[in-house]
Amino acid sequence: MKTMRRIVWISLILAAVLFSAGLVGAQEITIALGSEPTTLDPQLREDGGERAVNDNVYETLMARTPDGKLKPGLVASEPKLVDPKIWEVKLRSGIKFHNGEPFNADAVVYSVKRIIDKKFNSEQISFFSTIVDAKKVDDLTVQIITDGPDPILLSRLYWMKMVPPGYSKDAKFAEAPIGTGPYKFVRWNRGQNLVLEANTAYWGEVPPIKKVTYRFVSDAGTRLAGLMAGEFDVITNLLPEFTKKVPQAIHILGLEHPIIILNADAGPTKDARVRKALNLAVDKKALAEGLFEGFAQVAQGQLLSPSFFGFNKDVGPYPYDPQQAKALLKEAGAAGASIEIIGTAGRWLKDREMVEAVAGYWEAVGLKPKVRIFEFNEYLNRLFDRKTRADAIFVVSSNELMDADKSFSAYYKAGGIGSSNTDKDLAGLIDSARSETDPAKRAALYHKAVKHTYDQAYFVWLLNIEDVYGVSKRLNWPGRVDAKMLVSEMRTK
Amino acid sequence: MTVPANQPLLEIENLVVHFTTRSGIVQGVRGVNLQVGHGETLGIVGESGSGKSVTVQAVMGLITTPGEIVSGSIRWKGKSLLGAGGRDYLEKVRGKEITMIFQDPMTSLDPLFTVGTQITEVLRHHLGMGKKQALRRAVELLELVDINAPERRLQQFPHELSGGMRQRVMIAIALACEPELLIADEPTTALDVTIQAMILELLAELQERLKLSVIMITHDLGVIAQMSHRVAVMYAGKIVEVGLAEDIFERPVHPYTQGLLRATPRPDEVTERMIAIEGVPPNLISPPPGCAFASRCEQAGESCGLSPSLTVYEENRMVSCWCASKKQGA
Amino acid sequence: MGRYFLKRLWHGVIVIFGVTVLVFVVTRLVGDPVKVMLPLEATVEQRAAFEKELGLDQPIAIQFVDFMKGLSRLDFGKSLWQHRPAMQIVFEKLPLTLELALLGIGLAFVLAIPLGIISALRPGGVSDRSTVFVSLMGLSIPQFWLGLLLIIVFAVQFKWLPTSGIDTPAHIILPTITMALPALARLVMIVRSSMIDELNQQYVKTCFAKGLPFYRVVGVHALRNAALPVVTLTGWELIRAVAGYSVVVETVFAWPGLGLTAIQAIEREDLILLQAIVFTVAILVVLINILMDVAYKIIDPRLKLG
Amino acid sequence: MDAKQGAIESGGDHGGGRLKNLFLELWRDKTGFIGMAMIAALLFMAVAAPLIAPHSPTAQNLRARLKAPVWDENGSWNHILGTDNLGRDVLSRVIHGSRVSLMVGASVVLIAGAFGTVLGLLAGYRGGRTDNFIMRWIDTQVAFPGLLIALIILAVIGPSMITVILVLSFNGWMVYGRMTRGAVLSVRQTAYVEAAEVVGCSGTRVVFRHILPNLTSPLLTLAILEFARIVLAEAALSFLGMGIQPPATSWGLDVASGKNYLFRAWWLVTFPGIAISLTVLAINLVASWMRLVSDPQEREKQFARQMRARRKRGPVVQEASAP
Repeated sequence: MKTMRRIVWISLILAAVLFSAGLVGAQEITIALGSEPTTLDPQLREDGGERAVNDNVYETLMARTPDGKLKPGLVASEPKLVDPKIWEVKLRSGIKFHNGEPFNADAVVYSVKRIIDKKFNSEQISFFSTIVDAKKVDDLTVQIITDGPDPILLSRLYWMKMVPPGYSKDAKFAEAPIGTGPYKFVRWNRGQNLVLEANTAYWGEVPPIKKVTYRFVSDAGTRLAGLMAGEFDVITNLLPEFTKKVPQAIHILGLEHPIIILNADAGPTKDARVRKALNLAVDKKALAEGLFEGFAQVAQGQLLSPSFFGFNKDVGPYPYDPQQAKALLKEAGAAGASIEIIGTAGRWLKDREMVEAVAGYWEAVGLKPKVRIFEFNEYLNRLFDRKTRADAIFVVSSNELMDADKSFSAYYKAGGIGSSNTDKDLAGLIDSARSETDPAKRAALYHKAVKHTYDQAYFVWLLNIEDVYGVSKRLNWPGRVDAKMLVSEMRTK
Repeated sequence: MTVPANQPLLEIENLVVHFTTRSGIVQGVRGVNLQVGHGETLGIVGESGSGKSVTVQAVMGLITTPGEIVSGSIRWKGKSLLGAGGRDYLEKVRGKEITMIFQDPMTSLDPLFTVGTQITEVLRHHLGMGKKQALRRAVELLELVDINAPERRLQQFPHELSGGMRQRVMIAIALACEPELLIADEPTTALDVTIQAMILELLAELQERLKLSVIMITHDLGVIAQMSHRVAVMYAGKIVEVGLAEDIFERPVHPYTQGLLRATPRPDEVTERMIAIEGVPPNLISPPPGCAFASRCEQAGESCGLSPSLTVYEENRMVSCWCASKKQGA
Repeated sequence: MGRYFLKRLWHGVIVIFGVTVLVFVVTRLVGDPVKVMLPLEATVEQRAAFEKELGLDQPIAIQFVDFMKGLSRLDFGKSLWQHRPAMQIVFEKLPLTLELALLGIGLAFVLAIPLGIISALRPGGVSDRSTVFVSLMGLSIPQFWLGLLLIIVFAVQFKWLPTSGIDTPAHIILPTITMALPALARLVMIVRSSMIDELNQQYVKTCFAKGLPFYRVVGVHALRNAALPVVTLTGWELIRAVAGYSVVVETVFAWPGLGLTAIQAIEREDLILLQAIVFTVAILVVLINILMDVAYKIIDPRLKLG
Repeated sequence: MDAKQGAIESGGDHGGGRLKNLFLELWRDKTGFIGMAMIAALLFMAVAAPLIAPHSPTAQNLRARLKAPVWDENGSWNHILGTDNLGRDVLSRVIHGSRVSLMVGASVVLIAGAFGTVLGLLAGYRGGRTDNFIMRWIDTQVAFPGLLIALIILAVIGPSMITVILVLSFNGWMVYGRMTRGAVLSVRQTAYVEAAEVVGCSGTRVVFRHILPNLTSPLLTLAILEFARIVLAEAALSFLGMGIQPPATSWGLDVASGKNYLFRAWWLVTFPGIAISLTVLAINLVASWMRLVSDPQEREKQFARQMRARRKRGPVVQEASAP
């Protein structure tokens, strides 16, 4: 009889333990990031680690659906253009910051002024360079003034996080963030972990996951080991090779576009036929299937993904046609030409391998590629060097604003920070598109620019890489196009 | 353990020691028989390479690869020092009842420990003395070996002392536990003449005062004459003649001993040119059959083809030579 | 002895000052932090404005003066990358690196002595050959491979130990082993080679003749004579572990130490943080060197300290 | 061993006999022989790489990517040791990689070793201000971040094998310096050094004729340890884009680029790693043999131990108590 009682007791305790662990476990998740945030001030740094955390603590005026479409965030309705340079924003009412400060016009004006202030020296300034001022109309209405017509102002508002006017002046602001978002900051043991908990007083739907702990593990292998050992629920930047080893691999087309900028003004790549040949020589499908194990898609002959504004459906990738490439090279008298291609190592996912693979393909069509892998600082010198442009420069462009203007003005437009052509009418197209407020006309301009660049083959378009996350069995999360990890969209099974 | 008066302190019988070398097995010691009595100084003399050092190192268990003791027995106070049982016995007596001093004082002391430590560690290990008591004893020992300002010396390191003084420290260490046998392996060879004389005088005086048995290894007949009661002459790994010191010097019997004496300048006799022994000691990798000295011996006859053994020639005299025993016989 | 210490400390100050100034000059010549900090697409004007704000556009001389003023107050200014006082970051990270270095190299030292001696007692014997073979393998294995192997076996397969991070004391076990093994392999080889030399010396024979026990002759007399090169290599391993060569271990085990931070500071051209790190590391290196010289003196009294 | 043989042996070396003698010596000491044979094989592999490598190290085939070695179920004889992340043949890359790794390893050990040893000797022997200056120089350089030096040299010369050799030598000589200085200090006091000076040997003669020879064993050991570290250090630099440029490759580079594939393709890291270990092992065997040849006492002891081990099966021989 006594043994029976003991067995019952033990099973009871066991059940309780399991149940509570399950309960607590179900509501708590751990996310392993590749790098630790340097600061938690949402407007100061261009830092992936900080964004991963603050995307849950702070909110923006505009937001996007998981598949990338713009939708109202903290605004009651989509801002309207009342004047070519003035946008009127109507705010939702009844929203408070975590410390109780009200979210109103004053908060928005303060947030806008704070980030564009030269003294503040924000590294995100390049996202908001067109905004000059913000004015309060009434408690729930704000006018944002730009230096000229700015068709992508809405995308910019999707990137600008709203900060509490009062508390943001406090020295602790960079260490303990206060926003309006679905998750509140709990604590940050530097080098160890960072904990957020669900904001029960959230204006929207209170998220099911009660507590999220962020861990910082820079080594891909160690992140994977942590997931396999059950210590993590989500790991970022999962290498394509590891996808077979993880319980779930979530992959979604991301913002990253590896591309090779060709020098259109000098050297063997001056001739458009050579540039075309360089595109035809590369088997992009093999790169996607082989190097990225299928977790990448062939770029569509333009520096845009289908979900970006300005994407031209009619332009497809250059086919893989080594014979035609050889013919074009012979025709251009550049059969055995030596082409210098500059790349990096360890900066972007498989950067070195892509450069070596492309060089291999060029060699296969008879060219003599000279691969120069540089340490990142040395590489940047060459990327930004306006005077002597290398024949070919490998770069990975990521376009957070998901709008053609950002990447086109940097790489397509003559004089852009990384561009290697002096094509006047292409530059004209991009400038006029920037000041065109009518979305349809603006899209048409970008389509023309895309077609023109495709015909001139100013670039070798390679891939559009997918963001791959390793996810534990018990978690359900479809992932987002804009690579944001919104915990509120995560569910535990 | 009291030892009957007539039983020798140390008995070595048919000791054979070989060295495995690249060019073959060197038979360093080819069957040595020796005894050492109480309070007696036995001098062992012979050219270098005759096996005298190897013999005493075998006693102290210092034969390491490439050398090894092939056969024979070594008994201390009747109990064997070889074999499984022998090892523990050796470890008990070594450094306590039998001690040894070496040829080169420069390298025989540990350069990184003070003289004091190197003396007291023996006292504390063997006699379990406390720190202070050991230090006091160490000072006495240094005075015993005529070292001035002993207290200061204890703190000093070997490199701060002269060769002679270091040898005295070695002697102090050797006498620390009042041993019954002190083995001196060419103690003065590395020293210059004046220091040599002082060290020998010190050893002789200590031997007298402490009723100590001493084995004095040297290639210098002068040292032998001055120190030893009995003398054993070694040649090519064997003892060729052993007897009282005066007898050996007056009437050497074995041709090699005669040759040795002829080749040594004698202060008390004026002789013309000294006559060296022709030829070279045999190669011990493949020693010649029979008497090893035959090839260099004027009196060699056909019987020398067989190897002679050490036989009694007369009272207190043994010789390993056919011609000698014939002469005695005739 | 005291005078010697003062002299060494004074030399230490010169070294520390020298290294700090050297790094200042080199980073100002070679580095261009703004280029790395702003996103690729930032325009030239934005970069110029950013540089002006950080005061990096001023002539080097003026920057040097500010730097010197700061140095006197041990204030290197705010890290460009983390926007908080550089020294605060260093003090946060340093104990972790020190802890790992001391434990790792300490473990290696403690194990190397017996292993090296056993090997030296039977050179060419079975135990010697196997120790040498394992040591050579140990020091040719890349550390990240060793680290990941340990994680896979002990953290993923058996789940005895955590994979990475610094939450509990158990977290330090695997990184320490990964830090210790290569150093242990190197130390065993040095202990072995110098013990073999010492065991051939005449004073060892004398010690045996004195009837001293085996462990005292080998473990005290011979070992002390063999200790000099061992101390040198141990000090060198410790300096390397502290001076940022432990990046691999810190990366693989997500151990937020100084090594990883230094490399990131260089990659991000965070000149201010780099200055602070180099300054601290220089102090440690000088201290370890002084300790090593003192250890020399203790081991070998004959050494007249310079 | 007949007497004649014995006589030649002890008769000492003369002219041609020396080489024969050395070879005879080598043949007798099996480990040394194996070591020398391995090094000869490695050098041959490095020199004749294009001839013996089954494929060109840069021939890539993305379709045949990450193929397992031949003994794996889907391995193929075409790529005996499997293929890497770009479908290149691992065996060929290991063979070609030997060139850079051996070159970098050997030259850095020589440069850093020589430079460090000379300065160490100078510091230890001269003592006083020279010693202080050199030791402080060593402290300064150790504290200076190695990567920064790499950046400077990189900025001047650009990425190449020479850059790697310079960077690793510049960062690697200090340990030799310190080790040599330590050893010289203790040897400085010994009798024979003072004797040499008394006899009137010039400073350099004393240092190189008397002090250096018996530093060989710690220095030799150190050189071996450093060789392994250098080959791996070259990897870090090359992987970051400071060292060798494609199409050249090295063992270290393959290990570094194989790092992320550890879970998926273990052979990418393992085979270059094994190549490094074998090289280090070979060098150690030869070095320990060289140490034996240069130290007759040790040589005899080693030989005797081998003979006794072989004779262990024969009559049991009583062994003395000392080691």
